[in-house]
Amino acid sequence: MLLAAVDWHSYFFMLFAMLACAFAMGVLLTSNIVRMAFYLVLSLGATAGLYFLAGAEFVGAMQLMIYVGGTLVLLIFGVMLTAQSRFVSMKIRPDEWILVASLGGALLLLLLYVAFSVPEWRMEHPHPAEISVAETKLAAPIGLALSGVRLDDGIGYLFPFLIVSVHLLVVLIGAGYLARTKRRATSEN
Amino acid sequence: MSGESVLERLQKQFGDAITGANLDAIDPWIEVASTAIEEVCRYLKADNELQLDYLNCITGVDYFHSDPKKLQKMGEEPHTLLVYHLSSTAKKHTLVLKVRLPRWKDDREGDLPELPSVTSIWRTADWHEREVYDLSGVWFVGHPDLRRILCPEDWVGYPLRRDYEMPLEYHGIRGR
Amino acid sequence: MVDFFVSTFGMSPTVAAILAAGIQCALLLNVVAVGALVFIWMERKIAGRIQDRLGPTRVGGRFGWLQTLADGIKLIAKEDLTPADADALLFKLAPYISFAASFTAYMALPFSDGWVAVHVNAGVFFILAVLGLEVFGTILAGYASGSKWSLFGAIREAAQVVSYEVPLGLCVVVPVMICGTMDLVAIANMQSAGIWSWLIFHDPFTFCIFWIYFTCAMASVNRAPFDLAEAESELVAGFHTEYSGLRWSFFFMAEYGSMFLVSGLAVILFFGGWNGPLAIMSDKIIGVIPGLGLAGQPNAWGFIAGCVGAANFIMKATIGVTVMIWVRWTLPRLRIDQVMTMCLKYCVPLAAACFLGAVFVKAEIFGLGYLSVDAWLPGLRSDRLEVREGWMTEVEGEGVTLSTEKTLVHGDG
Amino acid sequence: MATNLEDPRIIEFDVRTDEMLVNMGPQHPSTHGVLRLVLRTDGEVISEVTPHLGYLHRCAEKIGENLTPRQWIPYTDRMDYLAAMNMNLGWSLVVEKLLDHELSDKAKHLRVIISELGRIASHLVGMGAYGLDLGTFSPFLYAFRERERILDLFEEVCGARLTYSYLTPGGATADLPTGWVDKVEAFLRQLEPIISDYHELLTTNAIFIKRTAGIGIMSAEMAIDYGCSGPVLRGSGVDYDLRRDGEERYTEMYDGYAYEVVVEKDGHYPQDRNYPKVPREAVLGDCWHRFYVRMLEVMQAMDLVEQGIEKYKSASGDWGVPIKLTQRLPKGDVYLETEAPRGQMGFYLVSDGSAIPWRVRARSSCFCNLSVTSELCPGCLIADVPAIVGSLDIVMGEIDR
Repeated sequence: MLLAAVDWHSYFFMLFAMLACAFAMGVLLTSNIVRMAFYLVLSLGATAGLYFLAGAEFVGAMQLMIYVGGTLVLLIFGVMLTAQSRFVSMKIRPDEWILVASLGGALLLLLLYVAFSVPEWRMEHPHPAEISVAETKLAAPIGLALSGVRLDDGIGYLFPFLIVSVHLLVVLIGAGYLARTKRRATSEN
Repeated sequence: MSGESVLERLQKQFGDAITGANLDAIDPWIEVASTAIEEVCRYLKADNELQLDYLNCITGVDYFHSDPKKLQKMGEEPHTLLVYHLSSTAKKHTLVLKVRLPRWKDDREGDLPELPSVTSIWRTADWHEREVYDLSGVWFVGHPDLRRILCPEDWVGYPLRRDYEMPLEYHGIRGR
Repeated sequence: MVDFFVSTFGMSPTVAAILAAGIQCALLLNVVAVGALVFIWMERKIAGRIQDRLGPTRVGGRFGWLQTLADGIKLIAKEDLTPADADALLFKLAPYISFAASFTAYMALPFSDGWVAVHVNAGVFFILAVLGLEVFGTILAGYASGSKWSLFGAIREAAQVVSYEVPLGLCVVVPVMICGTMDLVAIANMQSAGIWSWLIFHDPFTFCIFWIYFTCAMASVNRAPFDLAEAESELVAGFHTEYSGLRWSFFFMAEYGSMFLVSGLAVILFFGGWNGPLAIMSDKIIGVIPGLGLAGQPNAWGFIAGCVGAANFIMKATIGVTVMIWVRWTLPRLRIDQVMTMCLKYCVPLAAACFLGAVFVKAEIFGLGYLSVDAWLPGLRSDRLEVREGWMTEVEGEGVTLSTEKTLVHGDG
Repeated sequence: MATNLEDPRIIEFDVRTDEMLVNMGPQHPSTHGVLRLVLRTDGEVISEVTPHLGYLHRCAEKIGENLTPRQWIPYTDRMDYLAAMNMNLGWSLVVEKLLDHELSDKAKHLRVIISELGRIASHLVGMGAYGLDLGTFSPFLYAFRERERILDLFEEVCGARLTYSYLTPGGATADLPTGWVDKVEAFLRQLEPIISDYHELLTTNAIFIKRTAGIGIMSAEMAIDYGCSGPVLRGSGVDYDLRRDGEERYTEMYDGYAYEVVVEKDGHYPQDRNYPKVPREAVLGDCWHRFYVRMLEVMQAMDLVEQGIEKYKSASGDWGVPIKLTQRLPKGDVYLETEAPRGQMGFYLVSDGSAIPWRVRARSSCFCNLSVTSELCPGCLIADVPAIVGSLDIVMGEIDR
């Protein structure tokens, strides 16, 4: 049958990848800031779908929880609180377009170059069904790696993890400090 | 405190500003000149024996008839009467003040009669004066925010004046 | 199910897979939709009884059990309005986002031993993550409505749900830590030896943390007294002020869907999932008394045990929903700052403290191990569940390695 | 954010956000009718409240200038439609004062029974609606269940359930039906234990206390300054009740009745009995106290009704025959205030000697009570606005007239 010929795993991979890209473009092209956030949600959600597809359920759920459920909610929250009317619609001038396009294009090229230089990509890859799922699905290796133990003889991520955590803490405190602009408002003004 | 002694005290304090009184009426009242109302009220509230700290009500009464015959029969000069009902929460007594105003300022029709506001003495006067302005058409000088309160902001006329005529139409709604 | 279709009807695996997926989707959609119907009817009936009236009595014969359906038809027939000031695209999409999030979370919710649409290994985490997405529908609805009351509702919802995710996560971590897995099926199977094996009675800390979980869960699904986002006395109807008809009912269904979901999660995490207080179908009824041992068998007996388990699970989760309804019709609403204070000043520290205590009990530090039921009834957790995937094991000479072997005895979806 | 204690209108903000202008009402679930509040908010914090009235203005005073006093009675019904009996009473007393009409003892006791029952009904609605404002629905229906019984009783008396036009100048339109007072007594016996349910659901409920205690604090001076009256005034600790301190013509109705004005003295209410004590968080003059005064007044009114029934049974005289529909009024002007459930309801009547008054004025208690909102609300959260407005227990029909 025709349907049997389709590799469903690849099909869904393409679907999610295209969704992610399309909504990423949507973020770029729309001028309404809330819609931007909305497209970003969908784009990140599609990325989470890719993770699930790859069997990395923990990472996928993480993506949903932290980026989609946490960061973006806060982002929209901030947008709603501060941008009543002036900033809701963002117009981009042509010269800005050119600048951003060249910068973004350069970054994309770099990314593609790095991606294609990974040797595993050029190897004959096994059929998805043959990959042992058990190894990818587990969260424990991630936890272990973060606490400094890696099962394959690499170095654990304890130190980077610590640095990132401290960095985030500093950022949070700094953001809180910056946001505290004391002012007195009376009902007269 | 009896009516007589209040009247006496007020007359002693304000002299000519107390323009009349009727102590035999069902509710005895004292009439005050319109210019002195604020000082009289301030005194009434501050005075230790009177302590009239509670303003119950301000009422505007319009004495007029558009029909000249009836106007004559009414037996009163056309005027607007403001009635202040005061009481004391501490001493549990009441007092009625009346202020006689011309119907129109300087008898020019359309110019509202003016009167000092008592909002600085009782905060509750704020809304009461707005209502009197809205319905009876009296301008309170010194009121912080004298707007219509019950009628819409763009209403024309002062409905409780005796010569008031209902507008034929209000925003497309038939009036009569 | 795919194998079943292939072997019985000789279908191609692809068709069979699509068919199986379709059947599972339809089943789940029915659970959500019919569940919402039943819960809305239940809410009306219970509210009615609480308020000294009857509730619906006519539609569908006795007890008005078709009232919700009739209302559903009414809602479908209503005009679908979009306010002039609204951001039409987002306004129309928002209810579906809410509903889809609530519905997606059901995919990973097991109804009985192995009865789960998608067996996600990080099931607990997945459900929490997806449930957190429901807030998006609310926020977008509030924003896109172009009404200030809706915006207030959306802002409240955003602040509240993001905050309550923190204590909720902390609460959920405790059973996960005790069981050593995030797999909901495995967690429930850990509690298959009668009422004393239920995690709520595991130790005093799990007992406390259940109540914190339930409070936070009510807050995160926006039920009174935490229904700030739709507080009718303050914000008219909050984020769904401008909605009507079917779109509005999607929010409603999402709300009832997630109510059942968090109750179901509570049942699995704390109340033994599909295992009854006397686990007759299981190996051991209470402690060491042997049971029938039917659960998990790959035959008709196993299926019957599964049915009983599902009924058990649904009943327990329904009790959770009932409690939520009961609370809603009894208590006044908190104020937004009080809701936030409660979360950040009480729920988070309490949950953290309970978590710490549970760690001490689990790791038997300070002799706290004796607080655990396991210390007194050693045979409570079935042996077959003792070794779990991903659990650290010590192998001599090589340091720490990971046992990736699946030793759970249960079907795989 | 923090509120400056000296001046609540000054608010210190931590995070700068945009100001918003929000219309609360005239169609809003918790503005008790058609009140419109324009809120200026910063996030959820109110910085300014401007009430707008008049959406229910029905020109009652203008109509009063065209009708005889007895014809105007139905218009008083429609002022405070939740306590129409008390409105009737206020107007009747004013007209009787102008006519110098004396009532028999029996008519007076009848009026006490009726008006205190009206007070119970009105406070029950106030209590239930306040629960509604705070987001709990059930007490509202409980309150309506009891109020419904009072309405049944009133229906038996005059045939109407909401706009009674029962008490009229001269007495009442009819005597109480035979056996009616026994039904009232039975009702009171039923109501007594239910009151403690209300206390459990609202007064002592932890969330209720959190939402009301310390919110919308109004000092005694401020309450007097704004002309507040009734439970709002007494909730601020002002010992003033027209049933005791009012005019002779009104207070003589209550001669021989044993009751105490519901007001806090030294941290507790004299009527406390076994009712909940004042919680620690509550400050005199806050929403909780206003609510609690109302609850205690229900008990007080129940006592008064019981006493009234005793006195009515043994009283002499008739129930008071109404004055003629076109009774000529003597020239003069009279003002009289009565203690209606929501505060001091005053009527002012100016007569030029004909049967139709020259000028009629209704002094509304809610009108003055409501004027404090713009002073109380700044610095509060949006959720506190229904709590504060609800605690004032307003009826727009009376405010807009």
